[in-house]
Amino acid sequence: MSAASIPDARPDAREIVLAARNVAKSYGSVHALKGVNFDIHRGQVTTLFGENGAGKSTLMKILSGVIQPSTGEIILDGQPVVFNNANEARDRGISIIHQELSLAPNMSVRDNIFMGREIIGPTGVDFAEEERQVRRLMEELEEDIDPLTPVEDLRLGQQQIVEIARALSVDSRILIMDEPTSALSASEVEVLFKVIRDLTAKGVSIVYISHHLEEALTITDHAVVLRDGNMTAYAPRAEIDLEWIVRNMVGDNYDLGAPPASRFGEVALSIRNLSVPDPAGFNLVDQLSLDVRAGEIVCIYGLMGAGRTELLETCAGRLRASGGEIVLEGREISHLSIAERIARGLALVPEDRQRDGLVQTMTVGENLSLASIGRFTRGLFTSRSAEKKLVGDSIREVTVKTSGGHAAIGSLSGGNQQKVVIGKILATKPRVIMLDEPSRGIDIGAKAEVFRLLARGAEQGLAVVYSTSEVSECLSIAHRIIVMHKGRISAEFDSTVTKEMIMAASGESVAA
Amino acid sequence: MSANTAQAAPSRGRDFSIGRFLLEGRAFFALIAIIAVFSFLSPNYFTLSNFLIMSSQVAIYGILSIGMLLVILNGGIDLSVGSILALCGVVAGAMMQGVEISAAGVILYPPVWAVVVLTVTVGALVGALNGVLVAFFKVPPFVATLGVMYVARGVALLMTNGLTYNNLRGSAALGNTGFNWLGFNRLWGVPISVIVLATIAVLAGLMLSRSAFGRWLYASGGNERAAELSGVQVRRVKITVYTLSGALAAIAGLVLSSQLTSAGPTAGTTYELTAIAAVVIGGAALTGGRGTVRGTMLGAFVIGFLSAGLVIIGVSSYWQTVFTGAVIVFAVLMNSLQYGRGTRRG
Amino acid sequence: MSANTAQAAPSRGRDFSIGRFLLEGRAFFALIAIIAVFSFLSPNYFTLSNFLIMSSQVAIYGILSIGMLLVILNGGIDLSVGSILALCGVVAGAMMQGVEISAAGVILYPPVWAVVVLTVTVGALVGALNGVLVAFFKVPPFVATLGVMYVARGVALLMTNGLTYNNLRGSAALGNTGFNWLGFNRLWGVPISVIVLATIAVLAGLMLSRSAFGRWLYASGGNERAAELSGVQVRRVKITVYTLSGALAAIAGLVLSSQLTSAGPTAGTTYELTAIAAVVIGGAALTGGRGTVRGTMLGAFVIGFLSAGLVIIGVSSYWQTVFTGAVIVFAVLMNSLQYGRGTRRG
Amino acid sequence: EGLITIIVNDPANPYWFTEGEVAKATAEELGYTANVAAHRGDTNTESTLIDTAITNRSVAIILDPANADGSVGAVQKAVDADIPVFLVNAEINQEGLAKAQLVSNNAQGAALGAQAWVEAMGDGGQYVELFGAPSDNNAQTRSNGYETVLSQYPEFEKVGQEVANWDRTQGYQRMQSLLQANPDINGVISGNDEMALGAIAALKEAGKLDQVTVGGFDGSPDAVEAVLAGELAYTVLQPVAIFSAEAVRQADNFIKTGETGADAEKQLFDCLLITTENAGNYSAPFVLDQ
Ligand SMILES: Nc1ncnc2c1ncn2[C@@H]1O[C@H](COP(=O)(O)OP(=O)(O)OP(=O)(O)O)[C@@H](O)[C@H]1O
Ligand SMILES: Nc1ncnc2c1ncn2[C@@H]1O[C@H](COP(=O)(O)OP(=O)(O)OP(=O)(O)O)[C@@H](O)[C@H]1O
Ligand SMILES: O[C@@H]1[C@H](O)[C@H](O)CO[C@H]1O
Ligand SMILES: [Mg+2]
Ligand SMILES: [Mg+2]
Repeated sequence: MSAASIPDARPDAREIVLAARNVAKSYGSVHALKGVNFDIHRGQVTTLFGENGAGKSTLMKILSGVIQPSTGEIILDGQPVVFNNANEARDRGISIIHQELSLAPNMSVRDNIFMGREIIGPTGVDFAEEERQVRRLMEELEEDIDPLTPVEDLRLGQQQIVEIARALSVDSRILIMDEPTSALSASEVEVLFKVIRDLTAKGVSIVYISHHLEEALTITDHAVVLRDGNMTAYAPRAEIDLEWIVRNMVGDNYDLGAPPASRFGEVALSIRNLSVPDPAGFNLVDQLSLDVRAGEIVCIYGLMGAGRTELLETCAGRLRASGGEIVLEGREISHLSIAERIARGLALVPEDRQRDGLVQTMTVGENLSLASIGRFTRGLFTSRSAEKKLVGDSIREVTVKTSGGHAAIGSLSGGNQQKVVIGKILATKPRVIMLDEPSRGIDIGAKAEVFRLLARGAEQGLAVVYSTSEVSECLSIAHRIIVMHKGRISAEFDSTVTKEMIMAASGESVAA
Repeated sequence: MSANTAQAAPSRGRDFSIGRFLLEGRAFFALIAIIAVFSFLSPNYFTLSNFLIMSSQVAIYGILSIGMLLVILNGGIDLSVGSILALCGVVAGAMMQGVEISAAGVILYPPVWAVVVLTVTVGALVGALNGVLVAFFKVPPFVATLGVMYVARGVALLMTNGLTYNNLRGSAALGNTGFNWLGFNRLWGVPISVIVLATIAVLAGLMLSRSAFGRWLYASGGNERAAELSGVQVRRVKITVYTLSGALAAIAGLVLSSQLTSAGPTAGTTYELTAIAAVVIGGAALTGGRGTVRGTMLGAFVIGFLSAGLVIIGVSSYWQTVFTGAVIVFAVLMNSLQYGRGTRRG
Repeated sequence: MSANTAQAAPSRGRDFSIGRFLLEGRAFFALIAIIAVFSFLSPNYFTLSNFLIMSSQVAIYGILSIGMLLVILNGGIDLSVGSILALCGVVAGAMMQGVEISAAGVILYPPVWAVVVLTVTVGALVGALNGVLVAFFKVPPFVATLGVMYVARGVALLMTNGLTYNNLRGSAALGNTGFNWLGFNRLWGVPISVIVLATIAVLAGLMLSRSAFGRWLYASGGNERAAELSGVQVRRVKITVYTLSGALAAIAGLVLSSQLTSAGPTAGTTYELTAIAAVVIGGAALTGGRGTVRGTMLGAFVIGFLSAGLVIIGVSSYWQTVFTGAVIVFAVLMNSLQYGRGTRRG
Repeated sequence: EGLITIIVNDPANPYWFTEGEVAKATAEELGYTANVAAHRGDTNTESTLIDTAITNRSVAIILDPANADGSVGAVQKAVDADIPVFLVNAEINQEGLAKAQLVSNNAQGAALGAQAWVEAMGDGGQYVELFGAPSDNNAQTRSNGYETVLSQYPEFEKVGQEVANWDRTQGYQRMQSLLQANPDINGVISGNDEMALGAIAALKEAGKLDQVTVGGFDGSPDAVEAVLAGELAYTVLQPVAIFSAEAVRQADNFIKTGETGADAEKQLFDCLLITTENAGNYSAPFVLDQ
C-alpha cells in the first residue's frame, strides 16, 4: 500500500473531491437521510458502514446522480453541482456499482458493459472495439469471461464481476462501490482489492460499502458510519477497528453466539450419495453424503459455485437429483413434492429472499402464514383468529420490527424481511430447517439475532443446516462445519477449528 | 432495528390502505358518476327495471371477468374466454337438439341439468387445456390462450357448420324443457342471470379472501418462486384458475344462449377484451397478485352501465366505441398513478 | 474460481446457441414444410407469381409485425395497430377526397407525397400517445393500447360515418394521382408492397443489430431498471417504439388502401393478433428483450403462406381458424421448451 | 370444366351460408368444381381471396362484395386477370367491372316490409329501428325504404335507432337498452332477421312481446319459424337461393358464349313477403314455393 493509506487525522480540505453537505432525502414520511455531511478524498478509499436501511445506498445514489436530494448540496471540486441523472454525474467522472445487480440478462457481457454509452463507429456500434476493451478489463480482473456470453449464463459472482468491469470501463475519477463483493469468492475479492489499490495509486477516489466488516477494514483509508440517516462517526483507518465500527453501528451487542449445548437426538436428515447434474453434463453435487441429527447445527462453508445452493434446493425439492437418497427421519423423501416435504418437517430458507423468499404483493402477516395455511384452515375456510394468533406469535418469536401483520412487506428493512422468511418457515414447525446464506445482505445486528434464533431452535431439538460464505459465521453457533468444494465434501470439522483450516479446505488459499 | 423503519412501516402501511380505498373508491365513484350523468340525461335510466336489465346485461361480462380475474391474479391472461363461451353455447345447443347415438340408432335428449353439467365440463376441459399449456409446457399465457381462442372458435364453427342452433326451448315430450329458465325467469323480481352472477361473485370472493386456495393464488401471482418454496403447488393453482375461467366462460355461454334461446358459433367475439378491461378498471394489476372480486364487479358494472347509458340516451355507436376506450384508459391511468407510489419494492 | 464454473460457462454458451439455431431454424423449417406440403397439394402454389402475390399479402402483416416486434422487445404490447391502420387509411382517404378549408372556401388536394407524410405523421402521433400513456402515466401497455384501439377505431368510424372512401386514385387535374402506385405497381417484377416490406425489414434489422438505439431497446426490454441506471433514457426508448409502431401501422394502412384503392374504417380488425402471433412464432419472448427481425419475418411468412395455402387448396375457412390457432400454439410450445432450459436465472 | 371460386361474407349467418351452398351446388351441377371462401366483411381478406382465385386459375368468381366502395379494387384486380366476376347480394359503386350484379330488390323489399309492418301495427304508436352494418349498402337502402313508407304515416313515431351490425346478440342488447329508454314502444322494424330475433328475445324477457310488433328481413329459416310461432309479424324473403344459382348460371353462359344472357349488369330480384298465411310454403332455406 502507498503512503496515501496513512492519512492525517484531519484531512486537508483540498483533498476532498466530492462532498455532500447537509444532504437529506425523504420518501414521503420515510426520512432515509437526515442531513448528512460526507467527504470523498482524492486517491483514497472511504468506507461507509451502517445497518440495513441506514441510508448508505441512498447517499451513494445521490452522489452519483441517480436520485436527487430533498435538501442539501453536492460539492464537486469545491463547486456546488446538481446532477439531474446518472449520465450527468458520469460525464463528470463519477460512476457507481449498484448494490443490486443491474444487468440485462438477455444481452452479452460486452453489451452490458457498454450499455447506455455504446462506442459509435461509422457503421453503427463499434462492436470490435467494445469487445477488445472488455477482454482487456477481464484480464485485469483475472476473470475468464467471454465478452459474447449472455449474462444470464453467468453465475452470480461472475455477474458481479461484470458490474465491476462496467464501472471500471468508464475511467472515472470517483468510483462508488455499493456492496460489490456480496457474491464474490475470497480470491475474487483479493483481485478486486488489488485493482482498487492500483486505482487509488492513480488518484482515483473510491467509496466502498460492505457488510463484510473485516474484509472492508483491509482496504479502507477512512471509515464513516451511518445510522438512521445520520452520520454517527468518522475516523481515519489508524483510529478504527472492528469494535469501533460495531459500536458505532449498532451499540455494543455484537456477538454471533456460540454452539448451544443441546443434546443431539436421532439422525433427522440423512443425505446419501446425492448427485445433482448440471445441464452441461457434470455434477453440481457429486455423490454427497451427510447426516444431521436433531438438535445439531451444521454449517456448510464453500466458495461461490461450490454447489451449496443446489444441495439445499435438492433437499427441499425444488431441484431433482440424478442419484442418491434423501432420508428424513428414516423415510425416503426424494419423490415428494416441496409441499409434502414441508408437511413432513423439512423446509428451506432460500438464498435470495427477494426472488425466492417473499411475496411482495402480500402483507407481513400473509407472508408469515403462507407456508402453514393448513394449520388454520377449518373446513373450507381459513380461520381469521387462528391466523391472527399465528402471525402475532411469529412476529414475537422472530422479533420482526413492524407495525403489525397488516404492514406491507416492502416497508421492512432487509434484515427484518429475512426474519419474516425464517418466521414463515418456523411456523410450519419443521424438524429440519435449512438456510441458504441466511446472513446475505443483512447487517450485523440482524445477523446476530438470526443466529440466536437458530441456536434456540436447536436447543429445542431442531436440526439446523445453514450455508455461508463468511468464515466468521462458521465459527459461531455451528456444532459441525462442512466444507464443500466442487460438489463434494472436502473437509469436516468440529467447532474448535480455525479460520485458516476452513479456508484451506475450501480451495480458497490455492486459488488466491 | 432502526427507528426509521419502525416509523416507516406504519406510515407507509397507512398510505397504502388509503391508496386502496381511493383505488376501489375510484371505480366506485366512476360508477356513481356514470349513473348520475345518465340519470340526468334520461328519465328512463334511473329506474329499478333499467338497473335490473342493465345488470342482466352485465351478467355475461361479469361472469367472464371473474374467471379473468382469477387468471390475472395468477399473472396470466385468458384470451380464449369469448371463444369458449361460443363453443359451449354451441355444445349446449347441440345437446338440446338431441345427441344421436348411431350404434344404438337412437337420439338421446339429455335433461337440462345434464346439458348444463356437460357444457360446464366442456368449458372446464378447454380451460384446463390452457392451463396445461401454460403450466406444463411453459407456453406464455397470451400465446397459449390466443391459440386456443382460434381453435375453440374454429371447432364451434365446424360443429354447427357456421349456423346457429335456434329453438333451445326443448319440449315437454322429450323431457328437456327449462333451458330458457336461466335467461328468462326471475326470482323475487331479479333476473336469474343476475342471481347467477351474484352467487358466483360471492363464492369467488369467499374463495379469494377466506380459503387457502385464494391465498395460494395471490401468492403465486405475486411471486411464483417464493410461493413454490413455501409449499404452494403452483402448477396446480395455475391449472385450476384456467379451468375455472373456462368453466365460467361455459356458464356465461349458457346464460347467453338461454337469454337468446339460440346458440351461434360467432357469439362472444372480443368479449375477452371487455372482461380484461373490467378486471383492470377494477384495480387488478396485470402483473398478478393484486385485485379483488369487488373491484372487478365494479369494473364490469362501469363498462356495462356506461354502454347501456350511451344507448339509452341515443349516442351513436361510434361514439360508444370512443367512450369505451377512453374510460378504460382513464380508469387505469388513475389506478396506475396510485400504484406507482406504493410499490417501490414490488 | 472453481474449475467447474470455468467448464460450465462455455459449454452452456454452446448449448444455448444450438438452441438459438434450432429456434430460428424451427420457424424456418415450418415455412419449408408449409411450402412443401402445399406445393404437393396444389400445382398452383409453387409458382413465382403465387409467391409474389403471397408475399404482397404478407406485406401488410409483416409491416405491422415489425412495429409489434419493437414494442414486444421493449416488454410491451400494442393492441392498437389494427385500429391505427384503419384510422390512417381513412385519413389518407379523406385527404385524397380533398380537404375543405372553410375559411378560405377552397378545397385543397394535397399531392400524394404530402398525403403519405401526413398520414404517417398521424400514425406516429397516435403511437406516441400510446407511448406517453405507457412511459409517463405508467398505464400497462395492454390497457393503454386497448383503450387507444377503441378510441382510434371509433374516430375512424366517426370520420367517415361508417362508410368507405372509394376512388383513391386521385385525378391528374387535381395533381394528386399516384396513390395506387404503392399497391399496384411493380419494380423489376416485384410488387411495391413487398419492396416496402423488405426495406423496412432491412432498416429495422440494422437498427436493432447495429445502432445504439437497438442496444438500448434490448437493454430496456431485458432489464429496464438496469438500463435506466446505465443512463439509457428508457422513457424515450419506450415512446420511440410505440411511435414507430404507430408509424408502421400507418404505412401498412397506406399500402392496404392503395392495394384496395379504398379506405374503410373497419379495416384491420384483429390484425394486431396476427402481428403478435408472427412475432411470437418468430421466437421473440413476450417478456421483452429477445427477438429478431429475421425471426419475425419468418413468423409472418409462416402465417401468410399457411393461410394462403389453405385457401388455395380450398380448405373451409373454419378449418383455417383451427389450423392458425394450432400453429401458433405449436410453434411457441417448441420455443418455450427450448427457452425453458436456458433461462433459469432470467 | 374448371374452378369457380365463390366468396361469401360470413357463413355464420344462414343467409350467406345459403348463398354459398346454393352457388356451390349449382356450379357442381353444371360440371364445375367449386370452392367457397369467406371474407367476413374484411376488404383485405377479400382481396387476398381474389388473389387466390387468380392463382388457382378460376374460370369465374362469384362474389358477395364486402363493401360497396372498398371492393371495387378487388373486383378490378380479378377483371385485370381476365376472370369474370359475378356479384351477388350486394352491389359495388361502380358499373362496368363485374359482368353482373345480382341483388335483391332491397328498396322494393323494404317497402313491402314496411307496408306489412304498418298493417300489423294498426293504429299507430312509437317504434324503433335496428340498423345493419353501416359498411353494407343494404343497411342504408332498407332503412331508406322503411323511411319512405313510414313517413307517410304520421301516427307512427320513430323514437330510436341503433346499429346492431346484423348480429343477434347485439340486437338483443341494443333492444334491451332501447326498451329502457322507450318503455312505451309498440313496434320494432329491423334491417334483418338476426337482429329481429335478438330483439324478440329481449322483448320476451321483458314480457313485452305481446304489445310489440316486430318485423324482419331476409326470410331465414329461424325467422320463418318465429313467424309461425307468432313472434315475428313477417319477414321479407330475399330470393338469395334464386339469384345465387342464377349468378352461377350466368357465369356458365358467359364462359361458354361470352354473354351472360341477361339484359343488364344490375339485376334486381324482387323480394317476397312471408307471413303466417304463406309460411307453410317455405320449402327450403330461403325458398318459398308459390
Ligand atoms: N424509493 C424509496 N421509497 C421509499 N423508501 C425508500 C426508498 N429508497 C430507500 N428507502 C428507505 O430509505 C431507507 C434507507 O435505505 P438504503 O437503501 O439507503 O439503506 P442501506 O443503508 O443501503 O441498507 P442496506 O445495507 O440494506 O443496503 C430505508 O428505510 C429504505 O426503506
Ligand atoms: N442457471 C444455471 N444453469 C446451470 N448451472 C448453473 C446455473 N446457475 C448456476 N449454475 C452452476 O451451478 C454451480 C453452483 O451454483 P451456485 O453459485 O448456486 O453454487 P453455491 O455453492 O450455492 O454458491 P452460492 O450459493 O454461494 O452462490 C456453478 O457451477 C454454476 O455455474
Ligand atoms: O342482405 C344481407 C342479409 O340481410 C344478411 O342478414 C346481412 O347482410 C346483408 O347483406
Ligand atoms: Mg444499500
Ligand atoms: Mg448458493
